[in-house]
Amino acid sequence: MNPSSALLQVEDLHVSYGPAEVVRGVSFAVGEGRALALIGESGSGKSTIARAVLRLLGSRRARVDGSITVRGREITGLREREFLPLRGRVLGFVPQDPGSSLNPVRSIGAQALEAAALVPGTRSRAQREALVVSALERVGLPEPQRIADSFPHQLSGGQLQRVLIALAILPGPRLLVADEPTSALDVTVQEQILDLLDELRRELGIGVLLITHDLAVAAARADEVVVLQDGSIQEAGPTDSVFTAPRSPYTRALQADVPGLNPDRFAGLRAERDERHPAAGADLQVDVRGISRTFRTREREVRALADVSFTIPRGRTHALVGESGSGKSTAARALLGLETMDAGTLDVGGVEVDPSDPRALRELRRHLQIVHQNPFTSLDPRFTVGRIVREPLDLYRVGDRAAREERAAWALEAVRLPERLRDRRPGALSGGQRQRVAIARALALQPDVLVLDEPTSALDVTVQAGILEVLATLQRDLGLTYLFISHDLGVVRQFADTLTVLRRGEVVESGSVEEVFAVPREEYTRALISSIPAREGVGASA
Amino acid sequence: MSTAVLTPGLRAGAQPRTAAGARPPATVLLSAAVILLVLAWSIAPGLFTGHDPAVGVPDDKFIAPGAQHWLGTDHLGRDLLTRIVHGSASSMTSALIAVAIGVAVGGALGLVGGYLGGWVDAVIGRVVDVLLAIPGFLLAVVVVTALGYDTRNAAIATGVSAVAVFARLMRSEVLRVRTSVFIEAARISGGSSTYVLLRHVLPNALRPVLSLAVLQFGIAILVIAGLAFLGYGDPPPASDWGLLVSDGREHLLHAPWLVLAPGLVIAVVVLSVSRLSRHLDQGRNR
Amino acid sequence: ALDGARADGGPASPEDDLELSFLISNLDGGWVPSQSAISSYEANVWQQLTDKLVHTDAEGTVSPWIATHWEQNEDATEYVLHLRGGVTFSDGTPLDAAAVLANLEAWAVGRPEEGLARVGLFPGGTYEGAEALDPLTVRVTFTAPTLSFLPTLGYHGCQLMAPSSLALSLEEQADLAHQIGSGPFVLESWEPRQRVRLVRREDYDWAPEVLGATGPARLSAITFTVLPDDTLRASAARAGQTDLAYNVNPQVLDSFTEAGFTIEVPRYLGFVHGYSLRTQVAPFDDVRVRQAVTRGIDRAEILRTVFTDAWEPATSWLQAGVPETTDLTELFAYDPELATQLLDEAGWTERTAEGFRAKDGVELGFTIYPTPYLTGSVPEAELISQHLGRLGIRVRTQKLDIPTYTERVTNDPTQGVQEVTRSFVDVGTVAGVITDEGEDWFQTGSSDAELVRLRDEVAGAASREERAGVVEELSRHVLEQAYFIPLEQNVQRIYVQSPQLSGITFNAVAIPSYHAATKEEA
Amino acid sequence: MSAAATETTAGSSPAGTSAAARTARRYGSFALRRTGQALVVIALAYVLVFLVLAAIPGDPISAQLDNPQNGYSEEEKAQIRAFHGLDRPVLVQLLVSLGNALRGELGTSMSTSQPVAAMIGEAIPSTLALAVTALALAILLAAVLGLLSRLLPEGPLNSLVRSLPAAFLSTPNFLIGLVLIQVLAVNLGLFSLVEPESARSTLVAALTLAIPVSAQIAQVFITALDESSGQDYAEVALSRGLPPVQVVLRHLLRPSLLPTVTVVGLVLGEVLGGSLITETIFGRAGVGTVVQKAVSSQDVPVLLAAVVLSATVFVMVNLVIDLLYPLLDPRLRVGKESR
Ligand SMILES: Nc1ncnc2c1ncn2[C@@H]1O[C@H](COP(=O)(O)OP(=O)(O)OP(=O)(O)O)[C@@H](O)[C@H]1O
Ligand SMILES: Nc1ncnc2c1ncn2[C@@H]1O[C@H](COP(=O)(O)OP(=O)(O)OP(=O)(O)O)[C@@H](O)[C@H]1O
Ligand SMILES: [Mg+2]
Ligand SMILES: [Mg+2]
Repeated sequence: MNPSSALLQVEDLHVSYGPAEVVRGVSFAVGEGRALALIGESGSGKSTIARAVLRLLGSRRARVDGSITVRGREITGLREREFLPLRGRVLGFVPQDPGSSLNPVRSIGAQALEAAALVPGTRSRAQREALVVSALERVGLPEPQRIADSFPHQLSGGQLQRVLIALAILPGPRLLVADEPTSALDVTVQEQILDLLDELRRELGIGVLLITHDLAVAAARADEVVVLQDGSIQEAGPTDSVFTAPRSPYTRALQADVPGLNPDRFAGLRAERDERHPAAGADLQVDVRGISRTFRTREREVRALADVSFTIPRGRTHALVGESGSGKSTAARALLGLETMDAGTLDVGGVEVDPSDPRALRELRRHLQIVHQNPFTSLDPRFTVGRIVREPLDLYRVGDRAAREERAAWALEAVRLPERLRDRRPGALSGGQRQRVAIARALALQPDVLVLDEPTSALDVTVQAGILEVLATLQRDLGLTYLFISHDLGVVRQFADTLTVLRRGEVVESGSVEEVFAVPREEYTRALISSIPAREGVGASA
Repeated sequence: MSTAVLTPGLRAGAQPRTAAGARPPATVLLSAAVILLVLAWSIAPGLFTGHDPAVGVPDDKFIAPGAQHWLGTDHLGRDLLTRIVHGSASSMTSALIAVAIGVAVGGALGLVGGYLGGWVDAVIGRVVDVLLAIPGFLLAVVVVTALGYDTRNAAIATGVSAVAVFARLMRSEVLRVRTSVFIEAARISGGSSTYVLLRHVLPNALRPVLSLAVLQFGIAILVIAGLAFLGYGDPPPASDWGLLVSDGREHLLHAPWLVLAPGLVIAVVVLSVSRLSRHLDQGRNR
Repeated sequence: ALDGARADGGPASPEDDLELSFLISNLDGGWVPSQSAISSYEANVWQQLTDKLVHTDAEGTVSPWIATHWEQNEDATEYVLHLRGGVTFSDGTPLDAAAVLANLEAWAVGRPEEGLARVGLFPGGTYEGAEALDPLTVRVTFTAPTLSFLPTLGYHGCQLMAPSSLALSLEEQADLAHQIGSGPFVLESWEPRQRVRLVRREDYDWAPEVLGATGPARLSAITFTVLPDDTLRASAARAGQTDLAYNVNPQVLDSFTEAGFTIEVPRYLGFVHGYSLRTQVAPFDDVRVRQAVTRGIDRAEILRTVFTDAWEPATSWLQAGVPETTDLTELFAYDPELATQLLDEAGWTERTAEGFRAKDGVELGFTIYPTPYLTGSVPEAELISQHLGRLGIRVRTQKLDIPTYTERVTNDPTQGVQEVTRSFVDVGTVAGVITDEGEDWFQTGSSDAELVRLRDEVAGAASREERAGVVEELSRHVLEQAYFIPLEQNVQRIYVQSPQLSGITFNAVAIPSYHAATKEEA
Repeated sequence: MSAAATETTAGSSPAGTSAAARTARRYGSFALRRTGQALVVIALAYVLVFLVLAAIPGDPISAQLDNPQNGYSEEEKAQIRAFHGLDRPVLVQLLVSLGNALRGELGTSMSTSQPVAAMIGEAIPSTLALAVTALALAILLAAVLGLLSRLLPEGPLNSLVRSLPAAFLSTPNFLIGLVLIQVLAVNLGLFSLVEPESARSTLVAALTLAIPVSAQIAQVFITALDESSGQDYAEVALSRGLPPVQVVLRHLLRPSLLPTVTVVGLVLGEVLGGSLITETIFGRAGVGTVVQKAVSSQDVPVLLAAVVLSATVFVMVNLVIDLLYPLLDPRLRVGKESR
């Protein structure tokens, strides 16, 4: 590509927040009608680059060095007043979180008219209204007038993201900077939005700088890819070559950690487990029969669970899968006796769970522990790691003090947390480390059953791979029984033996992982499976 | 729902803290110095001045601030700085009493209401609403009337008028903490209600309450000074700061330092206290 | 309510348009004459609205006013007053013998059953009756010699009201608009507790000669505005926003003098400023303690520190202006050694941890509640507390406002110290306060035979000369017993006046008259 | 309520009508519930203050009766006490007093024998003028500070603006008042101390009161503005090419209004309480002065009425603010009509 014809040309860009340099010497170019994907783990500097291009770093005390040219014009040295006309009219921006990117107290129409007013040559209100309506129609919103009259909270995430795209393309920009435009949206909606961006790019010849953490999105939607780590480029080039023949070790490692690309990652561990703890003749550790629960609030009634049943034999992993709000956590909480059921029974280790009997629950929880989804709120910020892990032992008065210390040390070692972290508080740990602490706490009592409620969905792929490995190893060594909750079928395929697919509280499908993946019976399951990133072609390296 | 590959959603919070241990800003250090000085005044006033706070040299009345008397003298020839220094103990203790009452009573109400919920919370909530509805200063005046005029009672009155604020904050903090996942985790780890309340809920809810307490300390100084100004504090020759302003006020025309000096001391101390409180509060959010 | 409408109707000529603004601390006393005429505050208004039969000046000299001359019988039991002709109240009714009789009745007897008290200082006890000899002559008779009668007629309680006003009920009298006098000013408008505006009465022509002016007043109007705060009144005066500010802190006066203001501190007849002690209350049940207290106070330092040069030391327990007063300073002069000796003798020899004297484990001390009626009484009490502290007596001070003061001090027989700021026009008054046949200031009841004897002699004296000797004897006894601790000549009223004002006179009880006052335009 | 709402929306689609009616009905019941709560709070405030005041030893009537100079017999004293209801148990007194208050009878002052309603009624205009002016000034001041904090570029000037509220809040308002009097009235002669109710004097007194109050509003306003400026929509609006000033005015202001209005309701208490000192300093004859006198004469009926009046004003204003929330923030309009 000829750099001079590039829409956006970034050359040796450095950005630092105070003393910390977070972008180091990044260069790339986006041409007319082309899409360039910027990928990298969290904190690698993707959003910072986007903000530097749009000059939105103003209020953040950031220092920007290097050159950014838009249609051949250098913009880093421009005064604010000179840059203003470029915003919106040349450089459009599609933000990550549609829910928070529109002013909640003003109607869509008011904000759209404001955007229309910035388009040169639109004098009359009627003209602006026409512009707004046509832009809303262009992004596929069927009732533009109703949309315009609504407030943001009255629209769905997908609708809002469409509105935001409409507002971005309304002044006719040449380049769209889209910072993770779909990661806050549901799988099905994601595809539609990405299709829309593709369409706009082709039809209007707009260049797109697509920022994403999703390798599949990058692979499917971008012409070129730039892989960032820690603010510097690890690899860059046409999408095909980066994905089929990654040159840098980082990119290769990244690929290896993506569950969808490596379905058999834990196959070895699981085989060993099957040897040590044969499935045949294993008793049922968890037996859930026909549980139902309906939540009633003043506003509405939600059926969280409707006649759900599943069983887990000792030493095996059962996955609960489904979209957000499908009732997965409610089932998990029911198992722990944290939620009363309207109907049905739950047995753990052959004993029925009775939420109304505190002493029985206490006894139950010696053998049944949970690891929560969010490692940032599940640890008391005022306790040290050592104390967090020891707490259940103290409370259950397991052995003497020395024995408890020993047991805690064992648990920390089992999750491979270095000894030196024992005196830290959660605030001083990374997300992955915190989640390990949470698992260690659950392990400390040496329970038989662990409920894992999306234990890795808040974490990076690399970190996720590490945690899953720890869990698989523990299962192999101790014969633990897992109830594994996830919305990521890629992970489920790697990690679970059997699964139940939930939708609005109802069981859609259940069976062994192999069966369900091979022949999904329901459309819903098929949609979920198809959302696992690019298997065809790209994943061959696994 | 997304196929999370690289972390979505998590922001800067995911990064381990790096700025920990950085030195606090200069204004905070200065504020701390001011407060330390005033504390030193309260504990050992004799170290800071050689004059007698109650008995002056009547012939030296109304000497303007200068080398001999840094802040001048009052209508009975007493050194004003000495009186301010000696008045600080009473001003500080009374503010402390006020805050202690606010924290203890308000904190307990908020803790119990927030944790137990239900009708207990409803009853406590109404009481707090009522306390909140009566303008604080007015409430303090009413209470001090009922108790009798002196500085201790003014302090108690000020404390009573602060109960509602503490109760509200404590309640909302308890509600926030109570719904945290780690509270549920503690229950699952086998903790009883009381254990969870005292070991997890209270310590985590306390921090903002303490930073409010520091702020309220400054406000209490102002309220007590206001009460003293209106004559609801100790009688002369006590030298509570508010009383000094109130006394000096008669001489505003010809000896303005008698008003300005104690008034500014109050302002500077309260400003320092509130700066410190803000700093503590930021520490929590960082 | 008449605000803005001029009472005289005609347009005033420019040089005629002099208004006086007067800032006062309160006008809460109401407008029932028997209740507020002797008040330090309302009296300033009454004096301009009403006249009196005689004028009594600061030396106690009685001169004609509405009564042009008078006769008195040998034993001072019968008086004949001759009235000036042509005097009218502002509603047009004549001020004649009949009106005077009605007033005498109100002063001497009142209508207590209707809540209308008599005038306290008027010698009602010996009053027998009065009759009109002709329309302009009145004879007043007493059951016993009553020397105080004539001077008391110049007292601010004895103001002449129209008979129609006197006849009103208590509630009706509370409305100032119903109070009709014959003075040089008449009411234009008033707002309760906040403001009173008076305008000149154009046909006024009966001012007392001693004021040195005849005809109507020079000022066209006077506005009294209530501003309760001492400092505010002082500031307003300093800012030139008022012609006159009443009662400011004495310690600020020097700065006003320097700025060219006139400061009037009229002394009046009465008791000096001081403390009367209740002898039933410990530690004042011991004469040595009382004497030690009076000897332990350094009055010179108080005068230097709290007051200005306009204040003078007390020479007795009576103001120096009272004709019968003699200099008895040696009986209470500052003498700390003597005081120490007295306290030692009285057995107050133990010491508390704080260094105060004690006896049988009881600390020697008392509380002073500085009177809210007198500015300067708080620092004065503080100084006294220092003086007596040096002797080992703990003196606490507690400042109270007027209502609390009344409740906690005046009405509470267990308070040992009563601050006195009382005026009178005739020395006969003292007979009424010293024993239980009166206010019993010292709580001696009738136990002090000497006091009882002196009281009877003062009350029964028929000639001023004879009485003067008894008064000296009484004063000596009171001071020797240290029943009363004199502090300084009482200045209860302080007037800060703009330099433009002149021609203001004060009567025996230091109430100003603005009839002759005038003001240069600045 | 719902019927009226249905009528006003007649003409729109049937679905819309029923949704609007439902919203109106929900709002109606919300308003009713909040009003009920407010009334309960006022009644409880009455009870609370009554009980606190009942703890005061002595009262002006007994003080007068017990004065030995009056020489009343015990019988007479008892009669007079009974007349004032002082002989009954506190709870009975409370019920009687509460009943009277409900009927709008506030009783008579124990020290001046005037009807309490009249005493307070006379004082209200002065306090009202002071409080309203002070609140208006405070809001104005806070608005200026808040907008400056956003519009001024980062630097010493901006830091100064941001530190002003803390300084305002720390300065005792009697100090501010005294200095203003000395400088504006005595030195510059800008207003007359003799006419404390004049417009100028009221303005200065209001300023005294407004300074600390504005600080609290400003602090919340600045924080709210900062918070909304950190929101994605602010950045997105900026990226759309809206000039920064416009972003502040169009996007940051409205969302910041909610917490700001809330704090305005809360600081009303400071305004009412602070008027006590301000009125004293400026010699105004307002409710604050009445309270002061009532306090010193332990005039319970007056004190009770004044305190409950303040509480009522406070509760009512906050009620109105609560009811206004849905107008300021569409998210709080109950019920989601479309999705
Ligand atoms: N305002 C700021 N001040 C200081 N540091 C910042 C600021 N904003 C971001 N950072 C830091 O800069 C680095 C890059 O952040 P950036 O938001 O660009 O990452 P990202 O790749 O977009 O991550 P994510 O996938 O989590 O959105 C991170 O370490 C982050 O903590
Ligand atoms: N305590 C509750 N009260 C009312 N509704 C509830 C309650 N708990 C859960 N729900 C509702 O029940 C439904 C199922 O919730 P649940 O948390 O089990 O979903 P989930 O599958 O875990 O979703 P996610 O993937 O978002 O965690 C949701 O619609 C939720 O809003
Ligand atoms: Mg980002
Ligand atoms: Mg969940």
